[in-house]
Amino acid sequence: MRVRDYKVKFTHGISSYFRNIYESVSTIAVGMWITYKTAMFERKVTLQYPSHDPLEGRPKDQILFPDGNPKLPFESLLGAGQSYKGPLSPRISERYRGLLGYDEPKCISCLLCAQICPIDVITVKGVKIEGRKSKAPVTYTINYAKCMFCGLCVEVCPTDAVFFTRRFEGATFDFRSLVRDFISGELRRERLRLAAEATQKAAQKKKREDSDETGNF
Amino acid sequence: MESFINYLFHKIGFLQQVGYIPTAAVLMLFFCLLVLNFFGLVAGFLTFFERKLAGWTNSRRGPNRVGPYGLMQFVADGIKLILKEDIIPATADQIYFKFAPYLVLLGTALSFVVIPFGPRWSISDLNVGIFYLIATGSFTVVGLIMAGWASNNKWSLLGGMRSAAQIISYEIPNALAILVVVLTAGTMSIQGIIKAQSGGIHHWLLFSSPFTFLAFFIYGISSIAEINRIPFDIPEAESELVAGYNIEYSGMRFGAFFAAEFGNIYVVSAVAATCFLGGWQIPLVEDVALLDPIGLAVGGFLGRPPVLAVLLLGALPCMYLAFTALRAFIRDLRAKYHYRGSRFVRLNSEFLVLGLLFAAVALIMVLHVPLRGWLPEIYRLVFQYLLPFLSFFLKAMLIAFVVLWLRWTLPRLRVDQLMGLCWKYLIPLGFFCLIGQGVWMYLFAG
Amino acid sequence: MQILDILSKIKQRFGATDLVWIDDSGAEPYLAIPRESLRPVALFLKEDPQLFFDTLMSLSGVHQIGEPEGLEVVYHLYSIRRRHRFIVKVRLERPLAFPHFYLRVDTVSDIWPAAGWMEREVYDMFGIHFMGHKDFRRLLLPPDWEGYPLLKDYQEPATYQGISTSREEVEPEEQR
Amino acid sequence: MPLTTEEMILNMGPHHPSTHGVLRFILRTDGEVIYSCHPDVGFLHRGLEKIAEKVSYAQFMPYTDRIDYLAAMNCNLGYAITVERLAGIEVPPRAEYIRVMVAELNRIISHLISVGTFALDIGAVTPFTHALRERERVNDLFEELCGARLTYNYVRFGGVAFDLPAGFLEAVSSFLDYFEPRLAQFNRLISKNKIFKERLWQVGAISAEDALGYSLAGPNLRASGIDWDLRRDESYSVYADLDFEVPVAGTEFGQIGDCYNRYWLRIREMEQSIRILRQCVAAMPAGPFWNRSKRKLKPPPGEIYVRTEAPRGELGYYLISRGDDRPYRMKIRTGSFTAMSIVEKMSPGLMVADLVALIASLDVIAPEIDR
Repeated sequence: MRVRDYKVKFTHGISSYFRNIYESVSTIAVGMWITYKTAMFERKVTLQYPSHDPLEGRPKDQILFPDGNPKLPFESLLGAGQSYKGPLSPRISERYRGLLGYDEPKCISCLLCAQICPIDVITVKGVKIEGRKSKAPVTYTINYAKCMFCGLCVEVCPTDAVFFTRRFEGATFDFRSLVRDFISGELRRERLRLAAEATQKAAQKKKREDSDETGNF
Repeated sequence: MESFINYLFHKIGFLQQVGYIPTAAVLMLFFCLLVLNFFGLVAGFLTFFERKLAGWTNSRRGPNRVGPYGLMQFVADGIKLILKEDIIPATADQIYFKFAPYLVLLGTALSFVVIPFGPRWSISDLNVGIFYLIATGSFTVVGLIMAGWASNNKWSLLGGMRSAAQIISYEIPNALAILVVVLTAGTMSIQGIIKAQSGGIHHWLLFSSPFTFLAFFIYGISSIAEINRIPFDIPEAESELVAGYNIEYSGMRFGAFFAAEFGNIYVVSAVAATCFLGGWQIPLVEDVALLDPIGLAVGGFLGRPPVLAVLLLGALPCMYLAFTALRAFIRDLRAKYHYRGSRFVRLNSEFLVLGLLFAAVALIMVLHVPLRGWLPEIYRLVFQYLLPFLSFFLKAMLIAFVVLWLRWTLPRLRVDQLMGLCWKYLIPLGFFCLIGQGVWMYLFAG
Repeated sequence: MQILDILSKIKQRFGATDLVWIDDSGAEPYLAIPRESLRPVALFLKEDPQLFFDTLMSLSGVHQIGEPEGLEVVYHLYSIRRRHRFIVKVRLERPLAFPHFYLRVDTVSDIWPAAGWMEREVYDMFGIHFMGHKDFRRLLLPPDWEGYPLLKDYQEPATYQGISTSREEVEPEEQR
Repeated sequence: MPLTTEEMILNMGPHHPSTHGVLRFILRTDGEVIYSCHPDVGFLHRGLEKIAEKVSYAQFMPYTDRIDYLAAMNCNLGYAITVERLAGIEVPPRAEYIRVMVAELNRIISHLISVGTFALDIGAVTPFTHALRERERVNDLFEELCGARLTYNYVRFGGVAFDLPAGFLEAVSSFLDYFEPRLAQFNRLISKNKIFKERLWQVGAISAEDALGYSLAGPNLRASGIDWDLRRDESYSVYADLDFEVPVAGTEFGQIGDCYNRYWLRIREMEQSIRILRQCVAAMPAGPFWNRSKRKLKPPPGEIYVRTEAPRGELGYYLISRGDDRPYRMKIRTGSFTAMSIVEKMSPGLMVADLVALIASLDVIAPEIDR
């Protein structure tokens, strides 16, 4: 086999010998100056997360890039671009996709979210009860363990019943606790009862109508 | 250190009753332990400092959770390493595997025998001191190869072999640079080399001739290579060999490698400071021995009660002035840099600084009273030993800082380039320096 | 070069007997060829100075179900120097008995080296054998995997080396 | 006669610091010099092509984020263009500009990761964190735009999911003002460094013939001296209206096609992306951002192969529709896949340290190989 010959430019004549030394020294010096400058003069970008909760909104002098950021004293010396001015500070944005939230009264059990979800995170069951225009949910389960925060469900929801919260701390020791049903047991049983009554009533009504019809017949 | 033991022996009557040999033995052991602790402390501090520097250069904060400014981080790391399970691979060569880290550590610890702390202050001032340092440095190679081989891991083996090739190659320019120093100083004793540089900053070897100036950089580069730091860290090149020779180590055995690495940084920095930056020589002071009568005089002067009273009274308004000035200065600084520290320190920094100053002055004042008779001696010791030690330590730390700083700037060389740098650049330059320095000395000094 | 010029050039060289030009609406037109003439056609496409198809953009397998069922190997070719593209398809029957015997295509990995891995991937997913390939193994799946996942009638095995391939469904706890 | 020793089989990966993602190389080496190298891929195979056949067109969009998670916007964009061309969906001009803008922003941060990890593989840690620091800014922008920092799922058929938030264009140009000098600083810190150059010059030089034969794409192809860019030569979206250069490796650095050329090309591409972004910011039209199509999208039967220029080269979607609401077959052809296949050819004769440089310079990322 062919072993590639490592002729690095080290060996080409006396002038390149000294040019190599010069280049090494100068580029290393430039690099060291840059790291020194970064270490000593530049602002640290660390977000000390648990002690400074981005949700809380940190104290004014702790925001990394406030509007009207004063320039550093060595700005002209260090080159431009030291201060990043922008309205977007490192905070949780308005559109942040945190853990999914659910607003039960708004939900009409249209099943759009369950259908669009590519990985079946959401399970919805709705029943028809009296006094409510649309179906009422009796099960609304979100499996946070599976959710990939793609946002398709939020996008299709016609009533904003499912939405993104800005919470992001969902760690747990048991992944079973990541599966959550948003309809309480009490409410579900109540609704199921109401639904059963409604269907009974409807059945009775139908029966009566049927019997009426037969009577008429 | 013998001189100090002699000094104590003659000064303290009790010791004379015990006898010289037991005294010397006990004191020697005590000083050795002291120096070993110093080694651990310095290595620990350097690990902390490296991480802090890494943070700074990377626009991060670095460790800041354990202790004030994260200073206790290395203690926490040490506790973690001790508590960790010590895993030994089943197929490893048990004896060598267990022994290797201690051999590496031993090599570093042995170097501390001749590392000076001040004039006449080292465990032992061997007459072949610098030669001894080069010799103990080679312990490391054996340890590293042993670790690499005994791990029974191909990556470890590659790391061990790389380190052997590298360290042995770089011993040559290293020794050549040191030879220039020995040639100039005319002695191999560490204290002798330092004494040869007395007489002001232009007598320090770094500035005394162009050849020693060049030799300093040759020494610097080759010693960085010898202690396996970036840009020469190919034996443990993370992105190539994962962790090189210490890939299979865990727990305190890994900690031993780690401590040895950082101890080595201090050793090479101390040697560089010794050989080229005048060791414990203080800048602008021609000879440290001249400080001795100053210490005696200051001690004697301060030992008089009226002087104390005047000083105390005079100090108060001065302190007030200093306080206001400091306060304004800190304000300015804070406005400039958008300083963000802990809330307590931010609000109370002036008071804290002032309080510390007061406490220090008060302590000194209070201690002065019972120690009045000893004051000349104490001040002599401070001027004779403590100031030179501080000077030496700061020089060594400055060089260590550069070593760490290089690590966070530069990429790493390839094996063949590493060898090319050694054999094509450093060794010829080393010989050039050696001969040039000889000629220089013949022309100007001899 | 226009795509029909390319076609006429190929027809000129090979005769129009077994090359089928398919120009459906809704799809790019392509040339369907029997597997025997794949290598000569590919070589011609690569080496003819006017065609000069120097890159193989993509090599894909397709399982066409329905009537008639079969597998297709699709070669998307492009010539960076001449700036034109061309699609060649090889259709393979997939009878129920001895499918391995029928699912065979000559390799083009010596003509376009990029095909080396792409053919391995097609074999991995569809079980099509490429004859003459130098290093013919599964690429993405483990060597002991059974079945070819991208076939439409592929059944996912319940376990792989004793590990279940599915996860139990978790029932939510009742909320109060 | 070269001195050789007993050959050794080294297992590099799957857990190795310089295998980007999860890769494995089986090396046969003579000490440090490699005889042969067999990449073993597939550790991140998620069966995206099979998933595509099981979910609807809209549902597959989040999965395209995962093809190349460092350039999710570009993967989104390629998929959206494929489906739009097949289904004949019109895209409003504002959406086109937004798409180009996010794609170029994503190209910048993808290249930042690429050059940063490259420096990390060569042993310099600081450039990596500096690159990540700059990348965080763009992540902030993306979070402001679509709420996610990595897997955006932002592009939709016929537009994009959200309009630009207030002040976004100013923030982008502010970022560009910030980033341009930073890039120059990055070059001074690492690109011009002598050690870095020596490590990469004349290492792993891929000839133009090899690059074409192995279907290399994107920066890797251009680094071999081939002037080819899909944005210019097979223009899609509004790239035809924008003015930019396509950097091609010249002879100014080492040998054409070597690792340094591939590295340097990415830096130059970032500069061009900045140029494109400035034009986008200036020319951003008003109007609707999303031409919403029917919820159940059913493209007509047919097949199409569309390729776009992702940061890691050509990203091709081969889509076959049978008129259902889900793709009949989806083949994803990625730049890393072909780039990885050339490692086998290029590695003999290199050293272990050079192999690391070669892999890093090809900028392969494991999920894109395995899909």
